[in-house]
Amino acid sequence: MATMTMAKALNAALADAMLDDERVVVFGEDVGQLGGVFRITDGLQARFGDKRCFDTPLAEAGIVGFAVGLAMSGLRPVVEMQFDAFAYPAFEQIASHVAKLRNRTRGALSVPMVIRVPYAGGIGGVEHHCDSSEAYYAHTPGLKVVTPATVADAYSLLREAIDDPDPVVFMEPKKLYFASGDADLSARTEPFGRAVVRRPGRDATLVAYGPAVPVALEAAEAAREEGWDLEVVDVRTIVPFDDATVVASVRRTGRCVVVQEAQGFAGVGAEIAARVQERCFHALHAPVLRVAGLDIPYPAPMLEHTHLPSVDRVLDAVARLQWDDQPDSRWLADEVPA
Amino acid sequence: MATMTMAKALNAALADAMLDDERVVVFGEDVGQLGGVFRITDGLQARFGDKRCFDTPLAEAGIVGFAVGLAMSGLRPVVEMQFDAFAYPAFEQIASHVAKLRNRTRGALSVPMVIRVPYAGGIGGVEHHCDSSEAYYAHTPGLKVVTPATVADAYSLLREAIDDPDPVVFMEPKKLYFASGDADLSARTEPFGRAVVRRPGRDATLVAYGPAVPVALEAAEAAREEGWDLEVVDVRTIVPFDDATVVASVRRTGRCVVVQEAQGFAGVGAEIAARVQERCFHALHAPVLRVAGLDIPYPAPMLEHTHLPSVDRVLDAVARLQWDDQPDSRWLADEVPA
Amino acid sequence: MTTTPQAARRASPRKRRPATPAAPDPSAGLMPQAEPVRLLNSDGTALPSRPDYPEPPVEALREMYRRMVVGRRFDAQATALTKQGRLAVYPSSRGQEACQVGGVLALRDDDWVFPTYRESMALTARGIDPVEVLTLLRGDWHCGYDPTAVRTAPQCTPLATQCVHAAGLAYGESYQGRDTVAFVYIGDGATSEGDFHEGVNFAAVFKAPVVFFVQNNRYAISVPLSRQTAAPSLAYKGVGYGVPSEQVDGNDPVAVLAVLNRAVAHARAGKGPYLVEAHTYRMEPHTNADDQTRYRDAEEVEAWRDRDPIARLESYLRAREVLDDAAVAEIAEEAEAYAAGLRERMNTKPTVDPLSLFEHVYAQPTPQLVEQREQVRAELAATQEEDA
Amino acid sequence: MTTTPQAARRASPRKRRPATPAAPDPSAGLMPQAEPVRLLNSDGTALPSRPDYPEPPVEALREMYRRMVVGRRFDAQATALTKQGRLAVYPSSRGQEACQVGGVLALRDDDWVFPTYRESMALTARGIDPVEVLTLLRGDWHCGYDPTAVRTAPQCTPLATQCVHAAGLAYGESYQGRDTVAFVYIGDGATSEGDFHEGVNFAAVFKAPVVFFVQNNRYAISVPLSRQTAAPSLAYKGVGYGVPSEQVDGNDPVAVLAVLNRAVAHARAGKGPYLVEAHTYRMEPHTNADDQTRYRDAEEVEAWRDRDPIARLESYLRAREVLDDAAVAEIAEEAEAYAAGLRERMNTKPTVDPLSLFEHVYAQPTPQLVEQREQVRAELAATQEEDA
Ligand SMILES: Cc1ncc(C[n+]2csc(CCOP(=O)(O)OP(=O)(O)O)c2C)c(N)n1
Ligand SMILES: Cc1ncc(C[n+]2csc(CCOP(=O)(O)OP(=O)(O)O)c2C)c(N)n1
Ligand SMILES: [Mg+2]
Ligand SMILES: [Mg+2]
Repeated sequence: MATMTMAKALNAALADAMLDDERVVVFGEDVGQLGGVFRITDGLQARFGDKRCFDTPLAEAGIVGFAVGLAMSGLRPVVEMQFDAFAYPAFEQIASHVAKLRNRTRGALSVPMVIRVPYAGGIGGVEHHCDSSEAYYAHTPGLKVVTPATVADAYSLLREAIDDPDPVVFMEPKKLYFASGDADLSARTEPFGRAVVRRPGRDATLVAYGPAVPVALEAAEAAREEGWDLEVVDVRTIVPFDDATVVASVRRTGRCVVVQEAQGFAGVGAEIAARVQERCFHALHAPVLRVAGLDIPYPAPMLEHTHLPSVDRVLDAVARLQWDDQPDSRWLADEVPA
Repeated sequence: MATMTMAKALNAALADAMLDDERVVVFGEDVGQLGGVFRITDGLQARFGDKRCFDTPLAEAGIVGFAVGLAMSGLRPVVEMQFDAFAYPAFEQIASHVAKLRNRTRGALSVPMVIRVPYAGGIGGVEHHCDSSEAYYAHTPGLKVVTPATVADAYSLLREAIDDPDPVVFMEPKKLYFASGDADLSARTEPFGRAVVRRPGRDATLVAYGPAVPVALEAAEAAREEGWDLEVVDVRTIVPFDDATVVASVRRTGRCVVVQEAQGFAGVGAEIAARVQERCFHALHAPVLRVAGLDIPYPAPMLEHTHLPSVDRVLDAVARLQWDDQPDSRWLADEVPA
Repeated sequence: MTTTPQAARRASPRKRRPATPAAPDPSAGLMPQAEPVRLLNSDGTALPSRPDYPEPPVEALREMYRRMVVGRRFDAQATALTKQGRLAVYPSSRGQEACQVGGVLALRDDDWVFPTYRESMALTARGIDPVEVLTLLRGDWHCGYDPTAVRTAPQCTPLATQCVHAAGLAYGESYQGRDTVAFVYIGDGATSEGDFHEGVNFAAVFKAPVVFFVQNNRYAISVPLSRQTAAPSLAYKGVGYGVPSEQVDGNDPVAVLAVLNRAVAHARAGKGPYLVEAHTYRMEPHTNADDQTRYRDAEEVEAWRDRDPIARLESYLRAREVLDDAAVAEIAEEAEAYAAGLRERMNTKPTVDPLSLFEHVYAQPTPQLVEQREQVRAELAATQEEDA
Repeated sequence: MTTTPQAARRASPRKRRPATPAAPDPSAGLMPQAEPVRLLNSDGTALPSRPDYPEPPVEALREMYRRMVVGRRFDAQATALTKQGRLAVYPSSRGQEACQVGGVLALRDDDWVFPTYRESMALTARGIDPVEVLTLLRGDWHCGYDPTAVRTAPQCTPLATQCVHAAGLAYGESYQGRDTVAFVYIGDGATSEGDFHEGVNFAAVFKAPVVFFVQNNRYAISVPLSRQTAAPSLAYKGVGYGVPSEQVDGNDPVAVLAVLNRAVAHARAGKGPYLVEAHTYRMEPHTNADDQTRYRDAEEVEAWRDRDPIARLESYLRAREVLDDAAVAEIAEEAEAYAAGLRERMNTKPTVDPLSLFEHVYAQPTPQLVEQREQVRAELAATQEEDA
């Protein structure tokens, strides 16, 4: 058990995977000598040579399509998209090939690969550097979509993603890169595809993933003072989604708030809320509420704190969970504000 | 009032818009002499000349980016993506520029344009020709997302989209192209951004859009025999979403099923279900259920009928709306099937 | 100080010198010939031979003829099957036989082919079961053949996307010490896509053994070449990537094979990718569903009949006395038999288990897919009861 | 009949003939010079003049010098502002002054510029308020200036995407009868993106008046040019689109302006797009946040100091006697004053109304945004109460 940053844990996961499986190759923009703009691939080229870890031409569709070809030849590509919004040029390759090749070939041609995407904000980044793009991938059948919230998960989920027979879009919350935590670099945590209860509680369940998990945990702490004992579930793998863990928790607590950083409309949080109310209707004392980013382009550094789900916003939502069994005044009016 | 196909109504909308506003230019792949593979632009080049309606090089990012430049110069581009999946190469241009330019320039630079996307299946198309991609756009702030379900709406919504000051992704349900209906080519129907009750009913509300609307209406007819009087709401504009109409209906009926053709996970239907249960919790006698496409790559012609939401599937969902006030047996077991 | 008119007018202290200095041309060896390579006249008579493109062995040319004849018959049969509703759609490559077959003959069995929807003829010429080749177009849910077994990627519909796959596959193979060549079929229209640019560039930067073979058949559905490029030839794109390029008369089977042999040898020798543009013509509509009268007139199509690649090769081989009436008849028979066999085997609608929808989405179905599969299973059971 | 060895061995009825036929070269007028155009030696002494690239008027060169000096000072000030936390990040273009300023001087005020994040110097040289130019990098939410007023697109971060915008804008302008030229700044790395390919091709096919100006500064962050292309020069990409192209010494201000003048004249004359590659070098790290020691050593950077574009132009203008100590001092003073003014005006953190988050997402906020705005408004009111 060692203490390290998430960035270091991801770096270790890549190094260990390259050590264990010589088919693993790491490439992308600036991943070689520079070690990536976030240093996630730091030292890999020096250690494994410039055939195992290398820079490519500056073209994301090319990087992902090249990975498809490498996977066809039997290698295990792990590619880095430099930032969330800069993966968009690769969208056709991801949606029409990476996600579908196994299906189109009856399993004869699988293209296991990991597409690493540093995502989301909270780092004071300028435009195009802070998008939350997980929903685009989660809505695309054939892709697995994973996002760690802890240092330990960063290591183990990345190792599992690289070993996985299916293509995995690995979403890395930028703002957690340099947060430290404990990680046992030999152990795996939960099996792939399992959510985990990060904090047990009796009164309500906060369901969160990636960058929103620390916010949920902080909110749960703060909620104590208000006399609420909140459970926090970390989704970990958006696809496949772990209904069992989430549903069990909400059936126990009877209340649920979903927290995500991405703009809310048609996001992953909508899916979670829809699933929970379908499966837990009779256990619910209040509607499943969502705390999400605003439905705007990711804002400027100066304003991102207003955009991002905050502890206060989570607590406001929890407060609206009809503890007095009175309907939510916000929606009482016959017509919705417009 | 005239009877025509949706294809013809769309063609008339383009022609009338070009007639009323000489800034309107129509371009894309095969939209010129051929009139588009679905003939939506039929005759426009002959009538307005090859400067107003023209073919471009075969490159979708190019087409959308070219439209951005044309809009900057003061024109009103209406571009055609030949099929849903073939709009993916343009995803970066759409998500990072079309959606954001107004915001990034404080409104100084708006790029009003219409991106027409023939989408969804039911036409026996082979792979990559039947994707339902509306959620990708609906989840991207800055875009309006519209989809007609009737011939009249096809005309009026397209006219409104072309006049709109914001970029509009106009999703055209392929399978309805050659369905006939009445349209008054001078009138607009509802104002932009309004849903409409296509069929009044007392017992439950079916919320649907685009290709799912006829299915919902058919199901409502069939439900009569089972003794259910179903209301059908046609969303029409996914963004902006008309909460008022949907919420008013569900508060009245107390039950709701959302029907969409797209794969269900993290789709627009999830957003609708989440919104409805947030806003109508105390009016709901049962969870909001969803009938959607399966979470698989769009299947082959031979199997698409199994994939697509059917009248039977809608009726099955309606039957599960706990009319006897018994919880849904499917979710009774403590753990979810896995 | 401000510039005085005098100072400004004062002549610059320069000597005049003739325009461009004579420097070695860095583009040497990259640029294509000014005219498409041609070894046969349209009537099949031989042009003077040329050292840069030695003529392929006559046995190879005879085999090429055989596969072109069988290929054209296959193509006609496939088009016929659409009329009988046995195929959902079929894109014919009639007129492009020299390109379809030439690519295949230039390769080894263990090389990889990256075809488009247009390459059904090439794939059958490669020896893939025609029923497998047509599986997808029949309305079934997969590509039919096992790509790894026949070293042929699924026919690619998203245009130009296969270019980067080929670059990756070729690099991965050489990375693992194999001398596999990746061969990309692509159309003139698809060269306008960003993925063509990225694919050729990746191959060039990584010196990957890829041959990019552009079948310029003059149209992208209805859009003429003039809307795809303002360049003198699509082969001129190669130099921008440092990739040697050539253009060839795509209806001259001898020239096509000669040029592709050289391109494949170049790639196999580890010298990196090669770009070839073949000038050819699609004699049929884009697919059976296309209405070509909207964008080209019959005269234009007729004019290309005089350059028919099969007639051209036949008369040449007859002149070389490696083909005679008997052989021609024998090959024609073989083609008929091939078509008859296909017709017969396609005479049934394939049946597919609806539950196969849930297979191969992932290596193992997710809990959500298991759930959905059980629902569909229940629905099917219910309908069976009703039917019973 | 099967081929008899005899038949096979029978010599082909061909006459040998010399390799390639002499045909007019269709690439004539499209290919760049074999060597970058250069009008000044590194020491600023004049090279023989050349008819194809007439030297710009000396007043223009003197003005170029002035803007380069002021531009470099601005650039240094902006880097300094990052250290003081006044700018979130800043990408310096030190060393690229000839390119930054040359592009601007070749244009009319009503032409359109499509810059990247690297072009802050070019934009200030164009006369845009430096505080506006730096607005985004300060952490504010918009591009600072009004693009339509200054005919300059927002600085573009998604690489190469501006190429297609420029093609569209230029076509749209000529479509409406205006002779506007669109000028694209783009880096060497970005030429690898598909959008570069599509943008140049659209401009070529539609004969749009666009000048694509590639500042090849040898690096894409840490990635060297050798990973972007295997071509002799990035200017060789033009011929593949039928676009005339040139390469120029990007640290020779006289040559840069001469070549860009010709390129802009070509586009303005309605002859379609033009591609220019300038060989230059980024003297600073990619941005203040970059650690260049990881990918290049000091010697390499040092070597480029000898080619400093400002020193080079200064000594040439002194030789031409349109610049003397007094003038140099005067311009240096102007630069200092410019920097001081900027420093002062940037000395405050800008404040932004949180509710502006909901403005300009759409022409009118959607009901959903109105709802969210009211929630935020309520939150703000609540916190104010608490604070009170
Ligand atoms: C990315 C993408 N855009 C559009 C299409 C629709 N489409 C299919 S074939 C075709 C024309 C292709 O022309 P070309 O590349 O010349 O090949 P050809 O059909 O002539 O063999 C088009 C536009 C597609 N399949 N993929
Ligand atoms: C589509 C896209 N991918 C990646 C990036 C991240 N990125 C920003 S600058 C840069 C390097 C660009 O190099 P070059 O084009 O040579 O321009 P330079 O910075 O040298 O001026 C990269 C990779 C981006 N902005 N956009
Ligand atoms: Mg073609
Ligand atoms: Mg650079």
